[in-house]
Amino acid sequence: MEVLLGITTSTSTIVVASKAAMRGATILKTSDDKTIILNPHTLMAFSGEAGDTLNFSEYIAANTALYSMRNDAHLSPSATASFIREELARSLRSRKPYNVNLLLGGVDPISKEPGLWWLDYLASSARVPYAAHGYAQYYCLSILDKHHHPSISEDRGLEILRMCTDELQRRLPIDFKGMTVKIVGQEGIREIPWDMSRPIMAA
Amino acid sequence: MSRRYDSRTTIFSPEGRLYQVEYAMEAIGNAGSAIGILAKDGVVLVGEKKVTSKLLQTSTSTEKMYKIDDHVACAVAGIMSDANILINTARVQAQRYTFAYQEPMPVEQLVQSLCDTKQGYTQYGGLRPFGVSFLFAGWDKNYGFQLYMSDPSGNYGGWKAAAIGANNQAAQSILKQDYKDEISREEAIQLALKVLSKTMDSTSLTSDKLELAEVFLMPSGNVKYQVCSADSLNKLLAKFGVAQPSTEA
Amino acid sequence: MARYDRAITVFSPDGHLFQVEYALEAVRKGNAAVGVRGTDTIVLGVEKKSTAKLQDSRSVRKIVNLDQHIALACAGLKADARVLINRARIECQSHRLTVEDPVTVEYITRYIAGLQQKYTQSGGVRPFGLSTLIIGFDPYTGAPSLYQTDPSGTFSAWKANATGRNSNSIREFLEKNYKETSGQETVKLAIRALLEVVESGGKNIEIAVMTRGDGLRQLEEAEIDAIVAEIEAEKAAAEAAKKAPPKET
Amino acid sequence: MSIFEYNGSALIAMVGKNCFAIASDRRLGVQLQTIATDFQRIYKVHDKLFLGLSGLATDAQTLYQRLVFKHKLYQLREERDMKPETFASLVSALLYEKRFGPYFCQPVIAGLGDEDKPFICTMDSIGAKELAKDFVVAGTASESLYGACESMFKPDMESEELFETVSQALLSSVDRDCLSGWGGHVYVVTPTEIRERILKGRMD
Repeated sequence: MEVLLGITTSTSTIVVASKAAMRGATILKTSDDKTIILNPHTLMAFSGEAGDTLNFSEYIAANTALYSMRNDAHLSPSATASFIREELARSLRSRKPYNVNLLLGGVDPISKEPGLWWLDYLASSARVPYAAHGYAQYYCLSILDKHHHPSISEDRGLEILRMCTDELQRRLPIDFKGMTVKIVGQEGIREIPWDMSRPIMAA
Repeated sequence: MSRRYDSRTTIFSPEGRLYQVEYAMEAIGNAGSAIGILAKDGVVLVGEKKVTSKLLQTSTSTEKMYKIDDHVACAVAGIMSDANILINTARVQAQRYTFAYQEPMPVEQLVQSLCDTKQGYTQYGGLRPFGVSFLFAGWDKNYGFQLYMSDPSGNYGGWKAAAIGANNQAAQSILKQDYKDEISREEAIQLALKVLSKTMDSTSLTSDKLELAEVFLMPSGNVKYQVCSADSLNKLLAKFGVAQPSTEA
Repeated sequence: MARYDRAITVFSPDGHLFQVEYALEAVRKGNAAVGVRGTDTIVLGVEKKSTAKLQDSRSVRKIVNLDQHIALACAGLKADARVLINRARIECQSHRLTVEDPVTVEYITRYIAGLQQKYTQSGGVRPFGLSTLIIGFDPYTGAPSLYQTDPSGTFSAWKANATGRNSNSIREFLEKNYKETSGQETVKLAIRALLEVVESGGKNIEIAVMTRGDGLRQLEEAEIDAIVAEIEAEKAAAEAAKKAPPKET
Repeated sequence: MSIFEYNGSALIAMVGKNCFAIASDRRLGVQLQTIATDFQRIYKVHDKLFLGLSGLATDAQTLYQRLVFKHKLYQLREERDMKPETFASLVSALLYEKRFGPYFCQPVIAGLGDEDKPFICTMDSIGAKELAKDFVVAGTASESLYGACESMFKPDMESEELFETVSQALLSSVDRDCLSGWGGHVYVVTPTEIRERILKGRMD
């Protein structure tokens, strides 16, 4: 019941993850951050099997940091996506594959173009304008299909995101304890507060 | 006598020098020279072919210039058998990078990874260092056109104009005098041919003793590596007036 | 004749490890490097061989980051350095990954020194021809530190130290003039030490300053020139002051 | 459900007079959920050689990357492009290498060989080649593609007619398959040019 969402706008990529850490029906933590910063213009969100997610993400983060350090240059988001895909694909054919679903959001440091990549635990990768993992797929993709356009402003992106989180609150049978919302913009990555205290009426 | 000639790699001399590496550099001093010049719209590589015999089948492919990947090429001076190994390593390394990142390998990283291989052979790898110097010409999205020079020790550096092989010091000093920033590719070719005509042992500069290659961007934005044909090379030689007729000598 | 110095790194009858000593010789031939520890600032400086006019200065940086909070400068064989730095950088990330904490300066120094030691005792390899200066602020206590390693794999902590060409005269200078300094004063002390053996001017010196929290910053040539000018002015003033009193009396 | 049908796909290659066409759908799904609507399934190997990969998307991507690696090194060493027949053998060898843990992919290869003679071929996931003179199909829509091609194909079509035939066959077939669709991507390759077109069909 973890929620991952990603939306590109004309200038930035918005990456969203639910804050609840769950094990079975129990909520263990209400301030879980399912995102990790890979470099100043790339952010990754992850969901899947508990140990795998963090282990894999930190492995990726360490390798992207090593790349930055060795080459005095950061990997572009598209190169990072390819690198992650390769690592995940190799793991898929190993004795114990990682069970991790990912969204990678970024802004290319040279072309300044925002981008979003969807990767599943099988290491299929696709560059998409908007994406979701988990139950959010069922509730949010249709909203995004209707309202999203590649040229939308960041503010409009956040408006659409509000529609999505409202819908999740309305339809998901459990409380996912709010959302971490991070924006990869032209000037780097920032987190914004996301108020979900407003009661949403069931339809 | 149990002198063990095996299991020895390059070692320090009492003065802290690596003689094997220095001798390898010596070997390159006798090899056919190559010159690389960075222009604002590309990189030019020119090499001197040592034609050893008239009976030698001249192959259609180049002798001193090799394409490493679509966006990088190199010129070689030194022991060709060693160079072949390293060129192959470089090509594989470039493809490994592309395999992982789905984009071309940045030029300096490619040079660096090859130089790390070279360094390995001066410290542990084999029994002697590689007897090859390279000039790498390439383009990447971070730094645009670049020119690098590497030697048997595994050192490398970025250059605007550089020479390797026979008479490289003489060539380097002419380059230092005549190189100007922001020159065009055509001017770079002219300069390279001029330098070669002054430093080459043979008296006449003819197309069968020369190889010329360029790396530049096509209008589509793709990087192009192009080897100059013998015909157009002759035309260039005539145009720049460096084709000294052999009767003059 | 027994060639104890040839079979790689074994003891001679009088207890010398010749290869290690010869490697030290290579370090003594390398560029001078200096490190000075202040209270809130740590400075690394190296002598730069004046880059040839045609060389690209981007590719010849000698002070590098190992991690966000650790920097290294070294004297000796440049190609060896690249390989050693690479290994250290991997260890920094790997350490973060396994224990979720950044390395301490001492830890990474111990790692580098250990690696250097290994190359004095394993079969078929020569030692690294390198001495390194490693600086950083302890990620837990915030204490500044400066370490040095040498080809034998020995490491030690310092308030200020130098290695490479003429390092003895720099060390003497530092012993005489070292004071616990902070901020710009530390930078000045490092540059003054380097000026003992290096020709004056920003193009012969590379300086990197690490401040608590802000990480490493390489000084621009103009900034160094300004500080050098300041130092020279002070020197001149001091000398004038020395000369002046006898004149008056 | 078979693992070959997890992401959904449709691929077709057809021979014309001194030319060939290769086309695919554009959907990437996870079973019934659509993820991307502009997914790339056909790759250019060189100017006269194309490769389409149907089946599990992750394996298609891995396989493509490995093939590029091998083909590029071949190109650099031999200083020439690979012939379609050779490339087909390379793909086959790479697939058979994983005989007991196969890539869940069915490739389609189309190219112009010596004297610009068209070559098309498909193979199963362990590299058993299947050569054809007219057309080859693959993917979750392959049954309906067979039917469509069977009735629409004519020998020796010129490039424009070939494009029309391939496009019609593709669009009518993916409409009968719920796992592939979202328009099509068509390449028509003649000795002198590559024509690439994106088709719009039923976008649902």
